[in-house]
Amino acid sequence: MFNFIWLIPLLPLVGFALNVFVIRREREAGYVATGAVALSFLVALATFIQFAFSPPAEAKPPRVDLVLWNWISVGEFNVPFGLLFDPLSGVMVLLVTGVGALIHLYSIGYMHGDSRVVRYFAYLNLFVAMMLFLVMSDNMLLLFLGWEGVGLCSFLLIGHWFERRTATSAAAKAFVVNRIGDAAFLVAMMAIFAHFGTLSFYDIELADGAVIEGFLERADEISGLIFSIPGQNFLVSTGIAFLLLIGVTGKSAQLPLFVWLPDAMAGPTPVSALIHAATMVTAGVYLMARTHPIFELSAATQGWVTWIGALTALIAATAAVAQWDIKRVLAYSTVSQLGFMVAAAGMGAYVAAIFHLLTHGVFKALLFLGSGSVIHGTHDTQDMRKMGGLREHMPTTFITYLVGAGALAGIFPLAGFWSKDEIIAHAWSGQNFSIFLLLFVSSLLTAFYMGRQIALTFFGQQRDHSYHAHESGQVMTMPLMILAVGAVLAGAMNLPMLHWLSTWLEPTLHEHAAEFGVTQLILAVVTTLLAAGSGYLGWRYYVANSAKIKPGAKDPLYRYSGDIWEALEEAWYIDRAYEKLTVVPGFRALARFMAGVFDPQGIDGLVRGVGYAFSQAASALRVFQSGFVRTYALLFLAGVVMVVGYLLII
Amino acid sequence: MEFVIFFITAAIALIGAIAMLVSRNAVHSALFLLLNFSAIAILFLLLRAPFLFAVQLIVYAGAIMVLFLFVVMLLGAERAEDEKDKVAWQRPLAIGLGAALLVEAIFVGFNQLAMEPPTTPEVESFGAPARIGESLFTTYLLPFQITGIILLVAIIGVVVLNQRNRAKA
Amino acid sequence: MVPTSYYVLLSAALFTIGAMGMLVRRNAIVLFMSVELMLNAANLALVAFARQQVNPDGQVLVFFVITVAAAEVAVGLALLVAIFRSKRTTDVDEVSTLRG
Amino acid sequence: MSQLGFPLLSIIVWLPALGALLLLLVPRTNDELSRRASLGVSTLTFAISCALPALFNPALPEAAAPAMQFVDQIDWIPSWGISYNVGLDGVSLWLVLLTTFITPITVLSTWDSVHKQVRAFQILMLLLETAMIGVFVAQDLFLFYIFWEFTLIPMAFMIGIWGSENRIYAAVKFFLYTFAGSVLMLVAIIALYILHRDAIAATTPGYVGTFDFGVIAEHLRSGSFVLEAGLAQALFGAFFLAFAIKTPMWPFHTWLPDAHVQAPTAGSVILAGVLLKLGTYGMIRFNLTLFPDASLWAAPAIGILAVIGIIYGAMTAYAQTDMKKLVAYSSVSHMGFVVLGIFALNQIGVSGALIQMINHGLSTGALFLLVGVIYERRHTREIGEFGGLWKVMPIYGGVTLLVVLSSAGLPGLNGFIGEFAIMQGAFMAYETGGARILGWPFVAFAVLGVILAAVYLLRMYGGAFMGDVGNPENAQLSDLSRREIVVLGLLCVPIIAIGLFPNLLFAPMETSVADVLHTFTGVVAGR
Amino acid sequence: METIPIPPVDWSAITPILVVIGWATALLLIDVFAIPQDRKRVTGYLAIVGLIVAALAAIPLWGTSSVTFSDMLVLDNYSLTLNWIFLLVGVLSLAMALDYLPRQEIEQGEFYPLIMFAVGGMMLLAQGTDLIVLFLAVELLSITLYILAGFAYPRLASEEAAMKYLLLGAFSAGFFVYGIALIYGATGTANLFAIGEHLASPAAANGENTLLLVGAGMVLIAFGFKVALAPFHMWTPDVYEGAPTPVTAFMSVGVKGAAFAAMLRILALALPTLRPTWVVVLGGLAILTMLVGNIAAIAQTNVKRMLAYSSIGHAGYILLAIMAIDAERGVQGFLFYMLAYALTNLGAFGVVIALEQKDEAAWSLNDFTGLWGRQPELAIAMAIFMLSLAGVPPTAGFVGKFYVFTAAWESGLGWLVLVGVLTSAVAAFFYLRVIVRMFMQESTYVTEATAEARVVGISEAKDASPLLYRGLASGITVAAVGAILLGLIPTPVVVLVERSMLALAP
Repeated sequence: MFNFIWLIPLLPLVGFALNVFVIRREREAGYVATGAVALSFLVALATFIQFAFSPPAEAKPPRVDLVLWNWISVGEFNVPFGLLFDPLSGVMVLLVTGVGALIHLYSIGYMHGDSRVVRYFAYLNLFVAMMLFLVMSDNMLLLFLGWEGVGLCSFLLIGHWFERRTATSAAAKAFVVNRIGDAAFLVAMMAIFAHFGTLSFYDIELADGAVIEGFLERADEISGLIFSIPGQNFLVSTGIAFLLLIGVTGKSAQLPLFVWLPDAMAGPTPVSALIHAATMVTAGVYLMARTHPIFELSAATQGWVTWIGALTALIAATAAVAQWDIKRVLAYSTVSQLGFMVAAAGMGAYVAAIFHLLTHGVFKALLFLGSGSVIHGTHDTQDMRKMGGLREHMPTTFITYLVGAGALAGIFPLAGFWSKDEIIAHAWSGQNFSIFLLLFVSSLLTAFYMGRQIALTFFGQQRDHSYHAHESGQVMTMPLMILAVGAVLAGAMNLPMLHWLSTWLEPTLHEHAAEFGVTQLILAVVTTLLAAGSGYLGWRYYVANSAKIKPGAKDPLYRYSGDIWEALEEAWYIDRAYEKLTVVPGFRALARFMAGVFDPQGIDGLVRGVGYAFSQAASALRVFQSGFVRTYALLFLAGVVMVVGYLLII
Repeated sequence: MEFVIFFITAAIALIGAIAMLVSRNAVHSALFLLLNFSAIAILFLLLRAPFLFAVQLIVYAGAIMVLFLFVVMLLGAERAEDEKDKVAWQRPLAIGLGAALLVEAIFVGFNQLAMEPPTTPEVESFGAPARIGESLFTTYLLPFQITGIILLVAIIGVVVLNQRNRAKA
Repeated sequence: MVPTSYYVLLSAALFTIGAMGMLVRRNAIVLFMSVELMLNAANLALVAFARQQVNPDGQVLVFFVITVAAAEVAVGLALLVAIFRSKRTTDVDEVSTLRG
Repeated sequence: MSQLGFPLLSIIVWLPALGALLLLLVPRTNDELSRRASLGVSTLTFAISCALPALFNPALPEAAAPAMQFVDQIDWIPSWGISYNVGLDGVSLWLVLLTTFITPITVLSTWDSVHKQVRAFQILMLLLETAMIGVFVAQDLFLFYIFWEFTLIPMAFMIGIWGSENRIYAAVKFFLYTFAGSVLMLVAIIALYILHRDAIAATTPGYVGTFDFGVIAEHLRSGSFVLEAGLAQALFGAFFLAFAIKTPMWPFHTWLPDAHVQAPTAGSVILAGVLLKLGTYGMIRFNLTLFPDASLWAAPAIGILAVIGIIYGAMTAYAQTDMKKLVAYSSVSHMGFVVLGIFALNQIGVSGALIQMINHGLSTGALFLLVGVIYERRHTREIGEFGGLWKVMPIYGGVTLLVVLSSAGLPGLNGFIGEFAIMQGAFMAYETGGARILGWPFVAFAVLGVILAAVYLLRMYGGAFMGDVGNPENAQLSDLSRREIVVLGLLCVPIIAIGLFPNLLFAPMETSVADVLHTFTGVVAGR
Repeated sequence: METIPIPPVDWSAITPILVVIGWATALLLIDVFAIPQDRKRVTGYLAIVGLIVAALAAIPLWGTSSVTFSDMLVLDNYSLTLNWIFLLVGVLSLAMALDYLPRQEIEQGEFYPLIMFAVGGMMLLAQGTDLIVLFLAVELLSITLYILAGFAYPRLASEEAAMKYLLLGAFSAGFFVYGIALIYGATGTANLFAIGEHLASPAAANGENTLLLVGAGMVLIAFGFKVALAPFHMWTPDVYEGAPTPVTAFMSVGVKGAAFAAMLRILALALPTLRPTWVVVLGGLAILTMLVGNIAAIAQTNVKRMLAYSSIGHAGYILLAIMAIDAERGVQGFLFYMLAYALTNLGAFGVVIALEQKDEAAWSLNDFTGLWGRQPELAIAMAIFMLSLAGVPPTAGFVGKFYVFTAAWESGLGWLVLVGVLTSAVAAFFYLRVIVRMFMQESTYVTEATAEARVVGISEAKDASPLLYRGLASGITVAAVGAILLGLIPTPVVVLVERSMLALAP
């Protein structure tokens, strides 16, 4: 089976090609796309099972490396187009193809009747392929191909309904903000190559016996190396890791680059589920896990990672509390959860991060799909103030949504409880109290805003009657149910004491399962109780105040918080600040100045000035050419006087 | 004695030249030039060039100056420079340049004075017409021939320029 | 005997005066006269040098110069007459349509 | 070394010119026939030139340096040591192919973009092809200069006759600016010739000198011809100025937007596709090969200019409202990358620069074609006039997207390979002793260009192709015609292929680039 | 009475000159007595034949070298090559005049012999090795040209041109003679060989040379006037504009070439030891000339005047070659450049002639507008000439510049080369402007002409495309083909000029 891992990304790619060049009808497009991803999932599953039960003997620790062809080879720069299947990419591949297949299926129903549905499926397939390249790459460069490729697909899918200006600008914003991160990633890659002479993660034996060395296993070589910016010395490892961190903040929507993700909700909801919740945005976490040897060399960067994660978690959670748009709540929630993962990675708890990544992938996809179902059922209503009481019309959606919300809030024994608790436990045991506090508060807020959302959406009375709410079709509810089951069971992956996931990932992440003692137990109980309480509070409060909520109205809590609420709604004005204050207007003004004034008047002005000077000189010379022969004789004589004068002087 | 003649003749030549320069009337100019030419002819004699003395008087003073006078009279152009100069800066600049040229010329002259050999042998006959004539037909045969062609061309030129005028006018 | 340089000085002065005439006078005929003066000055120098070197070549040169001067004057005056017929002037400043 | 026994390279060079002569036989008014004849000739040239990579020997023994292949040499002015001398190595191989590839595509595009005096246009196009190939293969400085200058004439005519309103200003500016730039090169060529001749003649009396720069380079390397440092720097500067203007490097770039905006589509494509590469090719071929020490000396300063160009071009492109102008300024930015790569003075950087030259030719050429497509339909190129084109013209939108992404350097497409290799090269541009030539600060700024490329290209794409179809004039636009699909499709194939299999291009150039760089031994392991 | 023994003369040395002058003299008579008034064209044909015969007569002389007429005249390959160039110039000018004169209704039979006399003068300049011969040759050439310049009666401009040329020419002749006088005073001779010997003697090397320096300076100035070096160039634009166009064409290349040829000989034979001195003087003049000529041309909208200024600029470039005579390529460069320049400039004036109508100057840039649409062949030819003048490869002008600049660099005139290339870049502007007008602007020719016609009351608009006569057409074709061939295959001419050695001793 191992020799067929290239099928995993190829199948969706074929689906993409078919959808672009061959297929013209909606129905076929959906089936082909879903089929391609499902097949890919089956291959991945088969590979995974084989890997689990008869790991390849030759490599130690076990991994499968398949070099498809020699991609770039210039002088000593040698990068193969190679795929890697190891424990870490294995679980990622399963998540991507599994959740991906369900979302494809769901999309068949959700996108029915859309004018460009074939293109939609093509993009979706392309996305899966790119995501698979990202997680299956055996080197930084191919990873970067996937990294940018998913960004492109994100752009395409957010902009799927490009007739809407918001969609277009959100798409562009997503791409550009991601690009900022990607640029840092690029530089990081160059630094890695400059120092290790390779971009491959692990040693690769090529067909002809040559070996391309990997850099992760000899990351220590750069420990202690210094580079300097005038006046300041830095560790090279800090530089590289920090650049990677910037890349992560872009892709995984962390401070300060998270601003694109809420806007990205302009895309179709299944896209939000797949790309902006389950898979693409977690790529940053995957990257950090994959390159953890580099991060571990730099304590400074790890501190930054932790703080960025924790702060993002809190800020996004507070923002989520104040949203009216059902998808924006989930979007900020995603940012917040990603913050948890990043913080975990920063603390060195890579397994916990991956664990949370996986469970979050499942339950957040569920939530998004559920919200999609709601939107679908309410005829494209997204404002929760216009909803209410939907549980009666959409029972399946309601129940699955409830499961998802519970999982997100970290309610025992749903998936989110296990994974999130592990992160918080890490923060606690790492003696890092402020981080712990940030994460803890965030997790309480999570429960609160989910309670609020459920109350607003499903409870109370329907507040707007312009639509007739109805349950979605089977093709949409089926994935919901499957995911709900997943959201219940996914926690079993890494139950305390069993640590299946830890064990599985140990060869890659070199991290032993965390202790699970009394402290952790108490902590878990306390967290879940508080979370449940917080969730109940949210639910209770908004159910109680449901009468005050009308389309366009302010939140009942506004009374107490005042303008701070607005700040929350705007996510602390960070996005607004970019737009209005410095970065964007400054850039625009500078660009306009350069294009409108400096270039034509300044640089080109000099160029034309030369021409002008010559024409002026020419006109001046015409004055002497007066037409009077005596003047000519005069100049003649002047020449004579000068020449003779010179000859006399020497 | 020779010095006296020289200085007197030189003075006459200079006066003639300057008078030609400043005369408003072209006829006067021509006459002053005639005076100058005659003075130079005398200087030629002083310089042991009797042949040139004759040529100077016959060709220059006789033929060319008469031609000038004739044209001046014919065209009635003796008073052509009454109104103001069109180019204001022409005259001052010209005077300045003239002065500069004069300074340079005098510099050259004094330079020559310093270089001059103290005595020059007196040979009476080197400028005799016979010697000149012989030179023209031997050493200077080629220039002599070219001169002929030049004169031919000049004749054609005068004819072309005027015959045509008559034909078309 | 008068030193050659005296003659040279005189010829230089005459030459300068001739050149000045070219610059300050406007009557074309006078301009021609100025040129003749310049040529004469040169002739004087030539003869003086011939005397200094006791060599008749200088005098032969003068002969050629006189001839050329005559030819030039002939053509020049013919041209002048032609111009006078259409322009009715011998002022060279009037003949200045070509310029710029 | 003409391993074939017949002058393959000369045939490729002169076939288009011959075709131009043949075109004179076509009746002046028969537009269709002259287009077809021109297409036929240029396609034939391309077909023949395909034999070059097939017969090219990628790894010659190191002794034969600089190793040219397919050499044809005939004495031209023997007493000057001038000969008709053409040859090919890994540096020029792909550039020749790029030229022969772009030309038929451009000719194909003239069906839609050139409507008057078609025959004359085709003649100029073919003459231009000969000149451009000539520049890439000339091995004699004199011959090189002739081809180099001759490229100006057809191009200036193309801009001046077939351009838009302000075409004359643009044509004159293009001609004068580049002409003025290259006259100093002429002086440098003369000086080099004389210095070299005198140096060799000191040991070999009666030596007449040579304009064969292969020989000069060899003597420079062997030490039998030594250039004094200051002199070498002056000569370097004279060559470099000519190339920098042609490239164009900031701040010599201002002719480019004018020329591009005014030129007809086909002209812009050739200009961006091939003509700009003459400059960067010259830098590699002459500045690096002949003046290694001066190159090392000037590299940081040039690197700074290149980086300024990258950012400046990108920012200025961002503020444009005319799509063609935007693409033109993007060229400034992209060519900045190329120069940066060249003056990294290491294998990766220079190879990357070469690839980037090809890539820029393909993608920017395609972009100009794409702008031309919409211009032919709407006679405007203002972004604000459009919106939602993707909806009205889906194929057009899709192709444009691909090309835009290639230009923005998306990995998997060609643009990325070049940019990455260039920056990787710049990052590692250190001398053996550890002294920095370029290093990471240059990359730190250059990488901004990568970000900005996305910004300005998406601004264009978002503005014109996405959004709603606001303007009713755009609602009825027809999608790409079959010919347009062929033209653009042909360009898209290498765009993807190079992105995935760049080694096809890298492999043949490896030995030659190493040969150019053998005096510079940059270190790999950085600091 | 004793007979004067005529010294032995090597008549073969002046065979070409004799043919030209003799033929011209005979033609004068034939023209008057045998050619009817309405068939004067026949005289022109005969004149062309005469020049060709002279060229053929020169062929057997190639390789021989002789000095005769008391060392006053020399025959060497250098002068032979120049003679051929002058004869070519004469033939092409005559071919162009054949159309021009009748069209302008100024045809007179004397025109053609006069051109031949001028060619004879030019050849004498190339061969003369005595200052007095050179002076007389210059005067022969000049007087002929005074007449020719004033040939276009009753156009006042023509007479004004002749007048200005004559006055200033006589003025410069004054300096020439005075210069000869001073040189004679310093050395006792006017012979170039003798002067050179005198200067090479140790006595001269130590002593002061003021007299000689000033004299040489004045002689060079007189030649500088003929070749139009700034600031002695002022007559050029006016005279070139006013003179009949074929005469202008002839002057622009013939006089320049001949005067430069003589200048080169003076510098090489008489003054090589003073090179450090005159390099400074001529270098300064060269810089000034290149700047003035090329910059002033920018402001011109009159093509004839523009070409006049351009010819001034080119004088600067040729001067570079002249100054480089100590390098082996100086003489060669001069000869090559002269040939390239002659072909190109004659061709350019030929195109101007082709556009010129009776009584109407077609010298404005506007008259060239849209020529490509009206007369494409003419436009292409003009484009070739303009590019060649600008020195753009692959034209004769480029190879010429390359030759000259190489020579100049070899003899250490690097800075002048720098000025040269930079000014040639400036010059490209105004040459290009003609091309722009012809190719890139639509023709508004007819409408403009009708508007003009209305203003001046002429009933019919001028013919939009004047007929191209055979003589003119062949002249332009020869020039255009030559300008291209010389650019692509310069080798034969390079070989020719490489063998065109200067005879340095009697």
